[in-house]
Amino acid sequence: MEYFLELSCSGLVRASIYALIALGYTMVYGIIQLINFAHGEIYMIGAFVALIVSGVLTIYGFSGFSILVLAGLIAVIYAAAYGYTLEKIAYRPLRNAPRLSPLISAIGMSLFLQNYVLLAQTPDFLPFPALIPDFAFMEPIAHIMGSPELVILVTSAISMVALTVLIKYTRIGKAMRATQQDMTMARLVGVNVDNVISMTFIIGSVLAAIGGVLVGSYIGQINFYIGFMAGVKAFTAAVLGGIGNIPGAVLGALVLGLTEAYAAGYISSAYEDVFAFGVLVLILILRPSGLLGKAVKLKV
Amino acid sequence: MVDNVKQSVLVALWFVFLTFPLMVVKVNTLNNIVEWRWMNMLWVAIGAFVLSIVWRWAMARRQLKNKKAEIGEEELTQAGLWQRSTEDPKIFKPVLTVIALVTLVFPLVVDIYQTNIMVLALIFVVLGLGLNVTVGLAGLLDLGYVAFFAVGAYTYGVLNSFFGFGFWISLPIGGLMGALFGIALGFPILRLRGDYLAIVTLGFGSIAKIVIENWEEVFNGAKGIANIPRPGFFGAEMSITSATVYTYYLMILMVVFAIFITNRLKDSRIGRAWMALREDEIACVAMGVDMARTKLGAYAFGAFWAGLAGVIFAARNTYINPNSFTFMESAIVLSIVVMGGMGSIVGVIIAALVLILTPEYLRAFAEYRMLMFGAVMVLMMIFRPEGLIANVRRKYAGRKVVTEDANV
Amino acid sequence: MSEMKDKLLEVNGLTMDFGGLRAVDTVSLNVCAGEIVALIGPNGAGKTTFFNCVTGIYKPTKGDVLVHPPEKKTQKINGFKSNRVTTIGMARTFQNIRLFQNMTVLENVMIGRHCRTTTSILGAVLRGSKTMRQERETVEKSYDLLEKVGLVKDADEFAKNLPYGAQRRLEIARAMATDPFLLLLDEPAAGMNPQETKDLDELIVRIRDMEKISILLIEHDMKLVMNISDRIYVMEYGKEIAQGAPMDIRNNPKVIEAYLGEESDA
Amino acid sequence: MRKTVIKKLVMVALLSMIMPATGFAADTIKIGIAGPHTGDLAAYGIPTKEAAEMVAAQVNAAGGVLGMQVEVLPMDDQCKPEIATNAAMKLVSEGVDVVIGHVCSGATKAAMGIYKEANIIAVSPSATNPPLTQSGEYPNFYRTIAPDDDQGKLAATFATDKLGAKKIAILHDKGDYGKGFADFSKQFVEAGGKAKVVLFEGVTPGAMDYSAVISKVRREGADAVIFGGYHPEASKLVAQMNSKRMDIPFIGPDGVMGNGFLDIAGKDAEGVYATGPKDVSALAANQKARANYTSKYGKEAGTFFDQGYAAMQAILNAIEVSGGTDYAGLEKALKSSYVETAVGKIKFDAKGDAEGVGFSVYQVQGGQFVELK
Repeated sequence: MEYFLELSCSGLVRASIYALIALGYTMVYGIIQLINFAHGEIYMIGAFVALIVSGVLTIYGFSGFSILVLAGLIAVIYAAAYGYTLEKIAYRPLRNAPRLSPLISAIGMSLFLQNYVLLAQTPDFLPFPALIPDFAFMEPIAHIMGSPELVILVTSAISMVALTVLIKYTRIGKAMRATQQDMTMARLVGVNVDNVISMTFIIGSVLAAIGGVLVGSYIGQINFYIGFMAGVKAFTAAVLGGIGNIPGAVLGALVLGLTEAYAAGYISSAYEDVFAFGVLVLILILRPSGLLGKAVKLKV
Repeated sequence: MVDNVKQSVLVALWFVFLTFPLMVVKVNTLNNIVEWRWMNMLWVAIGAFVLSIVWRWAMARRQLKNKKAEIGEEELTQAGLWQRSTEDPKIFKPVLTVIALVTLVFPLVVDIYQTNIMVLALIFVVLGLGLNVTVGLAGLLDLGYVAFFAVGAYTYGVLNSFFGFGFWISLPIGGLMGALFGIALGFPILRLRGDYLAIVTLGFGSIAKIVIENWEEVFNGAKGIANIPRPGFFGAEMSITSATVYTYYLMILMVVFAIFITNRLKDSRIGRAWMALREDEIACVAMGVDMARTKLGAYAFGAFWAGLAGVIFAARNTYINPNSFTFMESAIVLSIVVMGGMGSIVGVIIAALVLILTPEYLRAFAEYRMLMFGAVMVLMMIFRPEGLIANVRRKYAGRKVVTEDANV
Repeated sequence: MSEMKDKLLEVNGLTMDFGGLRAVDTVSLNVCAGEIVALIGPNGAGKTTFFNCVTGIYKPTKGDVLVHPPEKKTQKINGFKSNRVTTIGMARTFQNIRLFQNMTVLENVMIGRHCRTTTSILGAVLRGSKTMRQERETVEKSYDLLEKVGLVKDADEFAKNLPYGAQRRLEIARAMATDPFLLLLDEPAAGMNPQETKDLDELIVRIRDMEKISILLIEHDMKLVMNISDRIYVMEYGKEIAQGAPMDIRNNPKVIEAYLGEESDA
Repeated sequence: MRKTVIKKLVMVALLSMIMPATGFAADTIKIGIAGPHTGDLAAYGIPTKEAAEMVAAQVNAAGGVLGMQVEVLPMDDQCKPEIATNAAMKLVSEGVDVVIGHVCSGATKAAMGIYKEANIIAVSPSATNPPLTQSGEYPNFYRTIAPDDDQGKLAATFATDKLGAKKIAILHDKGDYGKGFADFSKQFVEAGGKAKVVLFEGVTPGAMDYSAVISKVRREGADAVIFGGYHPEASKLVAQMNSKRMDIPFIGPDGVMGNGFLDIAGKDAEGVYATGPKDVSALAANQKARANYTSKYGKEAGTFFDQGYAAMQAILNAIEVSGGTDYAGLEKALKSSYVETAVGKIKFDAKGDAEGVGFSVYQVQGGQFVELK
């Protein structure tokens, strides 16, 4: 039982990170039907910026909590800036191109950003400061869940609630939903669609950066390549839940994270990724538009 | 113009901001040292400024072109020149002869190293031609193409190490295994749309690598399979030099073979169905095309070439391990197809040669290789989506002239 | 009900639900050999959904779709994939033109021949005499069809570069290339000017008379429908509200109400 | 317009292909340095390259070997077999006399056939895969590092004998190197009969976390962990073991024993064991080499620096002793004459393994790897 709890906890931690990244994929997809393949790179850049900022701040004598706040904030700002620029350069000119074009452009952007960070910084792993302290009071249950895990779960949950509120109750949220329903109609009723799309990229990037900072702090090391695998997994989660659907992304992330943890724990961790992709293929065979995705009514 | 410069200055400033933490700052958290690389900031500013101006100019041109195309005033000169040169036997024939001659004498005039990397480049040409069918013609984005390449390579490796099969028996088996895997993997994804296809195929690519890594009894895991024989010639003992030259000619034959076959398929009932599927799946099916068979056909056919190429790859290296079959290889083959021009055979050949040979000759440049690949993919999609050399559709002559006369 | 002429298509009580929404509600319809039958109704009446159920794009929730191909045995085609429906001999066009944009006009028509030819991958590579013959026939037949719809001079043009009216005619030629006994046209005159509509009018009648292909069409343009149809079915809110000869329909109070309701909105 | 451009390009391409093939002077000794110099494994290849360049510069400054200058030709193989064969052929066609490399075992296997045919000896600083010497298929292969089976044996006996472990969990990163080490460890633990292997499992490099595997280790009741792989995964494992309050010994191979591990694992590194090449930092030759490096590059020498340095020294010594670069002469010299190198006084045995190099167990104490005597 305890073993099961441990695995569940490890699965939940993964799931909440996947969910934070998957939300970005799914929001963008919902609005412009594009798989932003470079989204994982935004997560990686967020983590790198946080690392650099906290390094500089430590050297200039800042301490503890202020570093966490500042590094997190600047990372989020930069991730948003990268997301915004990414859309402007690589996707906006392809708004009306055939479907394959923006996808290939996105893959290109992903390769570019990875190698940009590799060349600008280093190919090696860098130690990431433990921004989230390991509280002693977690002691009795620490082997099931430590304070970093708890912080990851709580932060992700708060972020997701905030996103829901943003989409449900704010002006920009309404504009996003309108654009998602029907871009032409939204434009006609006076929604600035370009701004909405930019905003979507920015919000998605912010969530990804939060994920990046949390993961960096949790596992203590980052390099230029962490975004790729995390991105692929989060993307898998988004597809699993039905891409374009926000609760779907969270559900997909849960399914994926728990599948990975249980598969690693009860079967073999060497085949972890095989199970992850296996569950994806299985669900897509049974429900081609994902768990919560609506079967798209073909417009003929 | 002034406006342009003003805008570009703003863009440059934005990029200076954007790249500041990554390009300028480098921290060493252990020794508490910050390295400020201010020079990089200057380079970014200059680079972004220049690129922004070029970008603006290119965008304006693109818009002009689109407008022209809209009112039916197509720019004929550019596409026309290439088309004319391929159609006019006066230009086409001598060029082809020269290419054929250069190809034939190539291994005789250059050294073994050149021949050897040319073999690798030619393997990628075949991979490109194969993926070109799946992605370029049939429009099925496959991000796990390398899996079929691995299937071919490991077919030879395993058959050889367990049963002592030779190269020539393994070659067709490798191709067929590739095609079989293509069909097997194609089945579950038939119903998926393009975007879903991308992630599932990517998953297949990684699954293939993980299985090879973990299943030691068969694939020898990460240790790889060593001492795979080079292609044989009726059992004759060959030195590495002559074996390489021999492999080179073999590859040339295979490329010619691949061109021949893909060309024939392109202009056939099957090829047209592939293209129709790419253009509009619903209409295609409504016109009586069996989607499942057509899609599986495209998958299997693309995978078949990867299988063949894999066998030769194993024979050329004499050693294979899972490291050669990563997502990077899939991405390289995809960028070959994209850069060459989807559906265009000549384009793919040129792109494969350029992309594979450049890093070999410009070794100093190798570090920037993947960066360039990424940038090229983005830029091609924006400014030249038809690739270096656009696919020219065949004209079916015959009765055209007669009927027109009759009409008049 | 037209008695005992050869029925080609017989739809009985067809119903289609989307989630909770009933788009088509127990609609019955049939088409006999040599007829031009029209299905009309205001926007959103469920005409296109009906079409999609018949041609295999949707699987109907209830009801039967029976096909009686000439000189062949009857088949129930509910839930058949659309390529099988086409292979049986019912070809369609689309309301929003769905041509293969980046293929030439001729190639578009040649695709229609796909289900009537048999060349496999191997055959295409080997190019044996059978393949060559089929290929030649495909090209010739396609040129013939282009000639019939007046597009021969554009044969090598990309489909996307054709003017609107020509694209509609190309869709018809493409559908005809599948050798159908029944042609289903989904709003063929949409977006056409009066002259183009008139030409289309003639083309449809010519297809019926010269090619011996029956026609079922959805149309908005009442003038066109009244001119050429032998019989008309009227749908509103997913239900069939009337059927009969053009004259009867014109005077049917239900139809007038349905249309006036819509017309006064517009 | 376009065609002339293409024509020109073709001409340039052809010329550039032919150019490098022409002529080279014979009065230098050419030594190829093959290994990953770009890409994600560059950190394992570049120190060797720098070591070889330093040795060459010193020897040249002192008048060269046998009156000839030493020229080094670095060649990148990215640790990929297909690129390794390119690199090998390039080196052969450039007329190198000997090769230092390759770095990864896989790439080495792919390249050795080409050197064998061209009668070129290769000395690897780091290819530890045992069959390279033991299978007899690569007679021209030598290495200045001990093979993996020695290391696995050491790790296994250390765990059972010194630490008294009874239940051992063995993890690996599924890679050539890590899996090999894990396999040998398992083999020797089982052969020793003093402990049981309760868990033998691969982990996915680059995965987000390893907490599921760590829970598994705990469930199996292991009292020691042996890990085969490199430092990024190792540091992730020890960090998460600590945060899960799991206090059992962790033993890694030489891929863990380095500054990279200390940097990333930070305070979690404390107490971790690792096997690694015998401590040679007390040797004068080694101290000198490292001091020179630090003064030239301003940083600590990286992984396989010592071995690369030693390989270069051994080769140059053999050339001097045999009086040339003739294959048979070199072979005889390498196998018979001892030479003082950065890894100690070595010569090579009949199979090509260096005698006089071996492994010790280290432990992280006070932020440094300390050799346990």
